[in-house]
Amino acid sequence: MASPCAVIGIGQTHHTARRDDVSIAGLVREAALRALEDAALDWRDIDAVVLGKAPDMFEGVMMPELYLADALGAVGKPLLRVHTAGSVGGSTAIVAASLIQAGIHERVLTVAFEKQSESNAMWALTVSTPLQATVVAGAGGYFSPLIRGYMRRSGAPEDTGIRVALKDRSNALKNPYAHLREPDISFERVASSPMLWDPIRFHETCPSSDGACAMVLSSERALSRGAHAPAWVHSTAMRSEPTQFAGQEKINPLAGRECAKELYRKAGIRDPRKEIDVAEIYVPFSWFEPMWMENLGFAPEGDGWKMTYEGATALDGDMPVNCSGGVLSSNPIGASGMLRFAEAAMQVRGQAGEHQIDGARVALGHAYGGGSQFFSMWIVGSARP
Amino acid sequence: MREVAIVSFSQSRHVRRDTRNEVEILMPVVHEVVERSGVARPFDFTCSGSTDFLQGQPFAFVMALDAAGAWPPIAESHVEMDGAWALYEAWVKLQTGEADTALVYAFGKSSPGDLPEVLSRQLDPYVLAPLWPDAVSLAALQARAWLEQKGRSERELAEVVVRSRRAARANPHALLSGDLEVEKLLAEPYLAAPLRRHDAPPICDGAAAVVLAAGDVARRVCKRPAWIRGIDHRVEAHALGARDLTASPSTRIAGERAGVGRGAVDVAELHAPFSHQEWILREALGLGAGVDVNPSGGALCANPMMAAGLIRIGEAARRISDGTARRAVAHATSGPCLQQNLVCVLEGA
Amino acid sequence: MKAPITEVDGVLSAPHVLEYPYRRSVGPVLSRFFSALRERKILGVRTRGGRVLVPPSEADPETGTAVTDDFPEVGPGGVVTTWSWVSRPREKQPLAHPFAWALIRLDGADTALLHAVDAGDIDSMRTGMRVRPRWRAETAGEIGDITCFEPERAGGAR
Amino acid sequence: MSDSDDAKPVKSIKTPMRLAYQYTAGQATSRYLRGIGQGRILGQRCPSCKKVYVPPRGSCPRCAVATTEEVQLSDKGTVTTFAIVRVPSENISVPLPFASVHILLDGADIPFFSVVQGCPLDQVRIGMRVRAEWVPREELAPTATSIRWFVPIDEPDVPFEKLEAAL
Repeated sequence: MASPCAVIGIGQTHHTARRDDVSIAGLVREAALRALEDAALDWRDIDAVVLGKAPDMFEGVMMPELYLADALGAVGKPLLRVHTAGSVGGSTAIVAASLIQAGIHERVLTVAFEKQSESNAMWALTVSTPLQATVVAGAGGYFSPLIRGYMRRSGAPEDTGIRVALKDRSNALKNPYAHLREPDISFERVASSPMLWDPIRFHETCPSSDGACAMVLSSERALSRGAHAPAWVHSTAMRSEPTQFAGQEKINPLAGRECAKELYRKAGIRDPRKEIDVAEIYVPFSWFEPMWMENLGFAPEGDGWKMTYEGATALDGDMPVNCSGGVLSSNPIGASGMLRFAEAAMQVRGQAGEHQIDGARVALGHAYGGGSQFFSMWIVGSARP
Repeated sequence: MREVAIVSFSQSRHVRRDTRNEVEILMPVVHEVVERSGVARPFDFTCSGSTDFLQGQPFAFVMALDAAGAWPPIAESHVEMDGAWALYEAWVKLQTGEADTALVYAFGKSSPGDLPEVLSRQLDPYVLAPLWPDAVSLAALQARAWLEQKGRSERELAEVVVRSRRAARANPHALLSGDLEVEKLLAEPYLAAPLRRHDAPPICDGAAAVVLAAGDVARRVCKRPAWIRGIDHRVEAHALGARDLTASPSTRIAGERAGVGRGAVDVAELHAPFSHQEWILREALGLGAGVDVNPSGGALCANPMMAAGLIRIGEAARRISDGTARRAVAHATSGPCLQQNLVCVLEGA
Repeated sequence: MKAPITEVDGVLSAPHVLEYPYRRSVGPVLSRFFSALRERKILGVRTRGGRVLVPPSEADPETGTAVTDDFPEVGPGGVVTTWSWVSRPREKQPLAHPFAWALIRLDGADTALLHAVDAGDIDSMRTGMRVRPRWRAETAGEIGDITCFEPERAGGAR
Repeated sequence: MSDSDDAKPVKSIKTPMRLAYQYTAGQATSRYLRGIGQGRILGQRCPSCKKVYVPPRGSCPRCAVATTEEVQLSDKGTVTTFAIVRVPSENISVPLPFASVHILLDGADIPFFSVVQGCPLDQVRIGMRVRAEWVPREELAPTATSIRWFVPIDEPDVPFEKLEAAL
């Protein structure tokens, strides 16, 4: 029943620790204008805007879509604001796509951002609650025990995480927008970096970035004449589960497995590793690459690390993951999920530049958030579904 | 457009301060709305609306998921907006054909903070928020512009309050209700001139939930579904000084798109937190004197932030389902001085 | 660090403070505005359609397009287009005694600026009255450089 | 206040925010904290799946039903997993480095987040048995900080296989 939806414009900012040259409005406009330019469209061509970002406390602006209405060219138009924790960039794109798929709009601008430098992520993520004891130190403190659990359960070699970090940071050198571009990155450099939340090392951790990402989505009849062919949305899926409950599989959450299953079913994919050419996965700490490889069905449970180890997830591997450098190299939290979705679309549009996988036709974008409980994913392809 | 209806609605009893946590407030509301709907879990889609700043704690919506019934995992989303927009997102999902049923909920606990001050954090962070203008004072700017430019009187504001409080006597969920007199209200001191305390909404805690179902599912579970015949929302410029505060062009456009004018309106539930805003909204929607506006008492009698807009839709749907209205209009607002507005047209057949 | 614990209806309660000294980069357009405020001047920005926005913004609210590079000086005086009265100011608001919030269209501007007006009492406030900025003794390049506006003449009538 | 010198264009502004709230803990948390104030750890059992939650939040998220049956739990438990935190965090007052641990209290079905002290960090391990170290009796109060941390006890480790389900 749903109408086809295409990505016809993609834009992102240069991500960095502190974009002190722009306001919040300027940051989102930078990405939005690049997306409009890519689509060869103007503000007036847009029917509706869907904005996503993570907690408002990062910038201290409550429901910032209200303040950003003017900057997003949304005045007189529908404007939606999505917030699903870390997965928000992905879910925002999915909400935007559903507006096209439902036949409600012809062209939708979707934007996600975070300007983390206005405050401090460790503060905003662990605002203390009266009468409670704060013992979990930010995202790293939360996810590190899960990683230890994975290491113990899978028996993965201890340097798996180092290899992921080395790969992603090397890939980032091919991405002009990446935050961390470290030409001298090496196995030794990652391995010798200090433990922050043991077993997570400094160089196995995502940075804290300012940045934004935007996409123009279009119906089939409203396709514009941009320089690049459209990326078609083959399927989308979202799944959530509660934060903590008895019997929960925190390391390999069912919400993620079921989300992937639904995603593949809707896209007609039977063997994801064979049929998907390239994937952009939300990996904020290196070890999440092997964990998500299993969760996404690319590897049997306990074997995800082998893909990293054997080089399958490298640029020249059979299942390249995070060719852009991923979240490990740029992390404007609210935009990080949309960047995964956008980078997947860039691959099938052939516009990924130096980190392009030749002939990529089907790509996966993935985001997760909260306590590994919110998942959003899409499959995009060069062929009309 | 795919046929989608509201098949059940539930809300908490809104109180000035609810000492329960968000799950404790929400869970009975969700249980009730699900039970009333006759729709068996799992829902094809779930969407909620809330904002972290009310309580000053990030990720309130994450904890709230405990009340929704998210196991086995559910297809779920959240807007940092009033629940009316969560309903919109769910309606869109049903329009794609990927879902036939949806659970929508919203909650707000405003009591822990100084709400008018907290809402100043919604303003432009460079030139407005640093001055800390409170939400009541901003609404009062709009009220004066409306009174002076439209040649209206404060008596007309009081009349809205009297009618709303009287209507709320029949609403067990309302926080304020009763028989007031215009003259006595006009003798009261100003809260933020030209607005008096009764012209402003009571601050309260509460939650609401709605179940949506498409076509035959709705017909199967509900004797008289409230069909969504049109729904649209629009936003205006943020800077108050760049807007005509005496009108609501975004409501007008949304109302036109939703098809308000395509038939006679029996009932309108308008999310007008401040008394003067009801007049602005009536005009924007072209509602005549014969329309029964806010039979629930409206936001002047209970305004749980983030849920109050969804409650307008639920109240309108309730009147379709109980047969008191054939065609109803519901409206929700967000942001300072009616910056963003949603309009929904509901019909019984 | 110990918070005083109280009980409300049988439920434990304690104070909670959400506090952060946000530092905001302002971008090129507001940079012009704030830098001028430091010099006790008020700048607007011209849209491509020719309107002058005060305070300036990066986009024309009507179209979303970028504004021009023309930053005309406006005011310093202007007209109150609407106002409300604050009889009990909150702690962080510009004035500690009763004042008005007002939308003020500065001379030469097409949009109105929100600020406080120190008129003394409510009877001295009137829509249409002319006001002028009262500058803070030491300006720093922020909206608070204008302490408030005040009537151009006693009584405030035009 | 701006950071810029007078001559330079203003690039940034400081906009401090301070919002004061009066937090209420909710019913389940209040009951739990009152128990803590008496030196007892009270969980709640789900009427449907019978699992025991601690700290209780008044519901079983798995079954989406309210929990009311109170269960007194042991203050002993087993470390299911942990991290050694070496990076400072604004809201944490425990001196660095420290072991942030998940503890499955005896009788509970979800891990409890706390800190282990009282042994070298390199001895903290999955399966290790620990017990709560309370503040002195006279300092007990209805706040989570009445449990200072957990300390190792002289009991044999629990094998990993038995803990895997609680990870």
